[in-house]
Amino acid sequence: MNASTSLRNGWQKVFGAGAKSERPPPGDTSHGTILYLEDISVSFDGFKALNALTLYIDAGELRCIIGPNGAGKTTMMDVITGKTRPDAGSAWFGQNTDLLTLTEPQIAEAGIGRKFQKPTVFEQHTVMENLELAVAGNKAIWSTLASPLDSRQRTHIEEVLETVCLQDRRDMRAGMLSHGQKQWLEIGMLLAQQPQLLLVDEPVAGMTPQEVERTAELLLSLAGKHSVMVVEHDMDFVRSIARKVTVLHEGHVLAEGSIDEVQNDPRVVEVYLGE
Amino acid sequence: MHNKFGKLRGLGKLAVAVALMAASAAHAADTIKVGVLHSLSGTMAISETTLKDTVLMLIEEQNKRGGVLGKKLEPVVVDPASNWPLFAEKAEQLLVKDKVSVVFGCWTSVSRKSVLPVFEKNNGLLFYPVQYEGEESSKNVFYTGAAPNQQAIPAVDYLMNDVGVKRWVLAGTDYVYPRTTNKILEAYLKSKGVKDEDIMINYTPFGHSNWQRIVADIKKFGSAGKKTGVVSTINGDANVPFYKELGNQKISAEDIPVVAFSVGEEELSGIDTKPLVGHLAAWNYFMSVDTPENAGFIKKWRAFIKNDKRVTNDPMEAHVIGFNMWVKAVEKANSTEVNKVIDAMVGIEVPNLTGGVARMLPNHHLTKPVLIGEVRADGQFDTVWQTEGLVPGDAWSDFLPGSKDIEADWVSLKCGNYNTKTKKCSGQNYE
Amino acid sequence: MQTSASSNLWTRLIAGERGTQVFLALLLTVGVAVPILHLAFPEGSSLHLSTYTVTLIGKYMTYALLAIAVDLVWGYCGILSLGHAAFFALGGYAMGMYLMRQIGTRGVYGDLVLPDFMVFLNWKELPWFWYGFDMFWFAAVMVVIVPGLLALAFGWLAFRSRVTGVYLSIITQALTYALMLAFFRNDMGFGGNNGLTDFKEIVGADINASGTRVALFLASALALALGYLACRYITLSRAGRVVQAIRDAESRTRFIGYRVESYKLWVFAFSAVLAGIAGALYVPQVGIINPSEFQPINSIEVVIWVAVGGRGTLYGAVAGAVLVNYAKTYFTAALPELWLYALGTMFVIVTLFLPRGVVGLADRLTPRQRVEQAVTA
Amino acid sequence: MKLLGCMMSSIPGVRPGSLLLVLLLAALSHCVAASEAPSFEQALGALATSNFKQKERAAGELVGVRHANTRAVLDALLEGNLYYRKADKRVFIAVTQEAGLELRDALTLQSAGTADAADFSKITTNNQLRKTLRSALASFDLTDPDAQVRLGAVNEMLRSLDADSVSILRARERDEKDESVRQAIRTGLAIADLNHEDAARRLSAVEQLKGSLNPEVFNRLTALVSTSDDGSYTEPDAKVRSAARAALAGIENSRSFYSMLETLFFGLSLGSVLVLAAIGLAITFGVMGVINMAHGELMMLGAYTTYVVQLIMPQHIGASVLVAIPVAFVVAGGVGVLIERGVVRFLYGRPLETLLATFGVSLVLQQIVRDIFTANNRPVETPSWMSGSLQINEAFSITYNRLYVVLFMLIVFVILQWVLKKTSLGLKVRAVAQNRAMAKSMGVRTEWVDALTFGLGSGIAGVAGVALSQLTNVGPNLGQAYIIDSFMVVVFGGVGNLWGTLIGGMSLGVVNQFLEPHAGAVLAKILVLIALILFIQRRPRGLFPQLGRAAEG
Repeated sequence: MNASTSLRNGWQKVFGAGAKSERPPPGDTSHGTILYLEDISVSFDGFKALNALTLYIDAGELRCIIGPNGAGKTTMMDVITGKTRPDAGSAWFGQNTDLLTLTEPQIAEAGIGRKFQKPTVFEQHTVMENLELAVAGNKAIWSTLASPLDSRQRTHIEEVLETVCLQDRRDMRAGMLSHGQKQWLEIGMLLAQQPQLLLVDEPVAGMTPQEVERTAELLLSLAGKHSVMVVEHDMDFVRSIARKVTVLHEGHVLAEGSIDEVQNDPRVVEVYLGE
Repeated sequence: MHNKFGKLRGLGKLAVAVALMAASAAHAADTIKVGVLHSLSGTMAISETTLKDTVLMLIEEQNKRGGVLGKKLEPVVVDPASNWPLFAEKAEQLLVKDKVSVVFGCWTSVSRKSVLPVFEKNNGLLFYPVQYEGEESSKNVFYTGAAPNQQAIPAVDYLMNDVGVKRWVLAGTDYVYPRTTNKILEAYLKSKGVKDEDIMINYTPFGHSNWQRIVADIKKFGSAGKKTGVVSTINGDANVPFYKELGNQKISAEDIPVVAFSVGEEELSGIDTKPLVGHLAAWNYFMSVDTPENAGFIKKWRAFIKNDKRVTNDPMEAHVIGFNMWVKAVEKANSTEVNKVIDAMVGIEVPNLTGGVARMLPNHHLTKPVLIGEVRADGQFDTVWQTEGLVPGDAWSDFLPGSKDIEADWVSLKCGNYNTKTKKCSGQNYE
Repeated sequence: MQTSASSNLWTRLIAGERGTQVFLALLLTVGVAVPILHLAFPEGSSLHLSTYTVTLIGKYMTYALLAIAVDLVWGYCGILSLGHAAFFALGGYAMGMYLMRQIGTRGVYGDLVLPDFMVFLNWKELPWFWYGFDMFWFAAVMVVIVPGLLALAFGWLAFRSRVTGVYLSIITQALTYALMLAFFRNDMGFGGNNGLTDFKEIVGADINASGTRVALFLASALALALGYLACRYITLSRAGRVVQAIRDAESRTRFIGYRVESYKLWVFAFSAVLAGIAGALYVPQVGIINPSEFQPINSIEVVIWVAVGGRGTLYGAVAGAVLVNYAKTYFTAALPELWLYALGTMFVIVTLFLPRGVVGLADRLTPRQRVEQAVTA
Repeated sequence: MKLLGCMMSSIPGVRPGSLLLVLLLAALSHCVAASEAPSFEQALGALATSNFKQKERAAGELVGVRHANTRAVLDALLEGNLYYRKADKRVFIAVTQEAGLELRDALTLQSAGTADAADFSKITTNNQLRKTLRSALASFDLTDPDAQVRLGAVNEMLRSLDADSVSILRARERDEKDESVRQAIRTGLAIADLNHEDAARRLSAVEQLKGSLNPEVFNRLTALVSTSDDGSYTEPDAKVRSAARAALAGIENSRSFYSMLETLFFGLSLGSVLVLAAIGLAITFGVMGVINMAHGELMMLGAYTTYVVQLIMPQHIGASVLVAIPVAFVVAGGVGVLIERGVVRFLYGRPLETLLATFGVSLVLQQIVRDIFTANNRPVETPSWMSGSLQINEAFSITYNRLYVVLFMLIVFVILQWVLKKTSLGLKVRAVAQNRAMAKSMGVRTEWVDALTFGLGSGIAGVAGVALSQLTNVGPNLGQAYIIDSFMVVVFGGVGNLWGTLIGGMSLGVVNQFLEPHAGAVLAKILVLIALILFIQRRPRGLFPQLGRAAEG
């Protein structure tokens, strides 16, 4: 990229000029695969967080990613959402969107939503406002400044509220919600964005068994319409939702398959149970 | 219940305040109010607090003598906090709210410029006690400090004639006083046949502390085989590191003397004087001058301030002269009304502390003796040179192209900036 | 509650918040009462307000506008700008340059074009950047454009490369410090340390006349009201919610698809423009603008006004500005040596114990249904 | 010769230059006072005046009469110990004592008891008179047995060299045995030879001077190759001119080399000040994430500590600065711990709040200092071992105070690195900085470590204040002048990285000093600030960013 185009891009990024024309197209899944990660490597301070990681997610799939601490799960999500740039490798969303050239908001607009490990909702805003912030639509400054939401967006928010069971909490400040409710609100925000691919990091950490059960139902109901990638430690939970499981270890894929296959893989056993 | 009490108490306070105000108003009728407009906090407090105390001492003394026109003087002290817009605000407060008859105040030029429109608009009376760049003469202001021709030009004459300086460094802090003074000096030196390459001009910011480069340049400039002198209009805090650097780079006063216009006894009392010894300062007053008036003043000052180590300096003398002149003028006019006092002021004479008589000129400046002193290790000055007689202050410099045709005369011309070429008095027509 | 979205804009701006109502009512009262007390009652009457008081209140209003500007970027967007006094001063300088040109031949040297300080420093002609300032409309445009453009340029560089938090605060300090040094230089052509002063008239009226003072006072009150309502509108809009979301969780906001940089940039620039307007109204009332307005400490002080009043509420910022400045006026007159102790302790106490300022304290002492929560636009 | 000297000494109003000649002639030729010349007593009496011209003349006459007491009187005059009694204008050498003046009669050098100072007037000197006196006293030293003294005397004479003094030097050259003194005399003679009417002599003088960095040599050579107003050369001989040009080119080369070295040193010394000011901040800000706006005031406390230490030990100024270093560390460090315990500890993880609260603290500290020491600057003396400069050659010298500051900064830096890298405190500090909760669970008393870390950073600020007291004003505003610069250095170098601070500070200093000759002091500073702002926007984490996950987010 030469200097003048980089300058122009920077200008557009900031001023939002041409934001519409520049908005990346949604992932083209005509080949049945929504996410391609190929040979991704990331290193911090000489430590290889990701080591030639290759991973594909199919459209409509619900995929669980497991792996011990430091296996590179969060870093992988950072790469997909544009927070961290890999040293090597390629990352494509569908066949037509090169994730490595996009910024975080562009990736979000392209249709990848992310739920963080620690629930990060906007605590000072109400539940309703959180969803309004997230809802799909024109997110350029002039539009948010001048026009309220349209009726289609409102209807969508109502649907999401229902999905995550927060209808009667709509005017409560998000900071006042219980831990589980925050997790759901965050998932709700993901849904409001209407993404093609959801990245969900440890959705049930700190939840009561009932909440876990409902979260599992929720995620299962999402699969098919969306592609979902769940990172989780809780093996019971993984068992309850997983169709296909990928095991990460030291920055690359150690094993992949159904939950039973993976659990019986000697390499996985070794990694989890120690030498 | 609680609330009601609160309200009652508030009302009570209000009543007391009103009563107090009424009382002070009644009291005010018997006194003449004297405003003191000097910064008591902020960067200028160092210099200006002393002047506030000087005025308070003068007022106390005058009251012991029975006041003025049979009335006691009542000081009104405000703190403009070294903040220039605040100077204007406080000046307006003094003139409009407190209705003072006269104000003694300001130090920096910018503070004077800030209050000038206020004094002109409200027809107040200001005595300004500090040496300044000139280029001003207001009907409402009396300038009791030195104009450039009462400090800078005699100092250069001394260096040129008595020390034999041929090469000149004009070093100053980058603000209006050094800029103007150096412009005047540059023109003056050129009129005396000094060539461009023998003049080096340098400006530094306020509080400059890294003088290595500039002192090294001065040293190089001074090694060209001709006697070199430095005329310093460096301000306040920047002086100590400057002189230290001179000392460390082994530039002695014997080789390259520095004559300063902003280094006085008060400033020297706060620094290690070793590197300054032998360097020069030009003022209209030195504490070390041995006259009975001065000895008496120092004694009174030390008694008033309750510190027998306190020093006196040039702006203090300016306030003494200004104050005494105002008292005389009020007595002459038999009124404190500003217009009458202004008319009475011109021609008033009071003795200087260093001998001779200060006379108020029609341009609202004074006649002054000019003294050159060398810094001693104890922070005092040895007078090494003195003008023969008194030098009349010149509001408009003859050495600046913009102002050489301008004249100030509040008696015959009734104008502070009469242009002798165009025969016009611009701007300051207040009638 | 969604019905309120379609309801009248004015009710939306005003009805939602008790503090706003109180503020606007007070402003209206003061705006009407002060000119009446000044003009209708003769001097000497106990009800008469002197020009001095009118100007003083007008000055407080410009401070309040500046405080709102800082509150918008800091309280709402989380950008702690320690350089807002620079925008204030730039607006002031633009106005000051206009006022200088208006002096014309009434300067002491009687030069039609050159301001006095240029004449005695031997400037031969007017520097190019002084052109146009003899026209009020041009100066008025510059009051908006100069701070706005500087904020855009600075913000574009800073936000694009994600300079945030403390780093941003420090470089905003460096910005105002560099500007201060630059304006102190006489070679810059802005009058150096003395700055611009001795103004004579503004749009044809004598700047010292009491009628002009009242007009300036009214202009300040109007600017404060409009600035307040504009900020209120922004904070209530969806964009305002995005801005607050950025304050609370910047990268989260980015992940749901907002161009955080451009939001920050526009808020920053708008706030700089408000500060510039405040500066432009400040200068003709105090009669001088000089480089010490750029002092880094001034910017920090504005932040303190906002912190004391209560950041994140616009009326809190106003209350803080008035409160601290009144305290300053009082203390510097009555107990000058105590002023710094008072100010310093105030900083510490407010940051440690009153994170939401006196407004927050007042709220806590008088528990009340938080009205604004009920209203969601 | 004799006659000339004695005659001239009686000519009124002789110029200082020729007065020197008179003095020297007198010294060398044992001129006996002619009958019309004044006696020692008369000359001494003539000193009792306030007129400097008359004093100069009287001093010349004193030398002329060559009285045994001349030297003692002139020394006293130079030292400011010469007085006259107002009543009878009798001259005394006097020392100020508690009881008054302790007198010695200048005529006889006999003790004359003590007397009230009010009855006496000091015989003051001015710069010209002192310079003349020093030259005159140098003439006494030209025959001193100590070669060092003779060298000093020759150099003193070279300060004001004129045609007449040259002949005296030439006479001395024959008797001079010491090589370095002879060398100094020869340089002087060669400079004089540049004006010789014989072209060959001029040529050889040019040859002899070609490596010299003496500024006088440069001036004279420049004069040789310059043209006068009508376009003709001042030097008629082309050979001499070309030799002079070659010599000048060589001198200019080495002069510009040394001036570059000088600028580099200026830059390094400015950089050292910046590093000293910033390095404490690098700890509190870089390691703890606290924006300590009171950092500058802690430096101010260090500087005031130096002042107080000097008040306590006025007899040992030389040692006082060294004593002040640990004391300042303890004082500023103690105040730092108080600030940490009282304010900062409630605000961890909220850097912007620490900024505001510590700014409040800084205002309070300033006012406290104002109330204790007044708003005036306080005089901190520079010990003699820190004054003056190290003369490398005639074109390049290094001032001692700056040199010591550079060394001092390096020592502080090394000690700090050692503390952080090798001691258990350092280990704990780093552990807490990286993962507070983990460190706590491993039994590190994090509160204690926080307080000590903050105290360490503050103590270093105090130590920096000691250095600053030797360079600039000690006043309540001292801290404010450095706070922005310090933050810029830390941010520029990379937060949390002491090496970054070191290299950042040094490079800022050097860049500033290389810009200053071209742009001027103010513009140089503005340019550096703008460059810094732009740099931080290109590399928000500074020169040496902390790497890894910890730095993210």
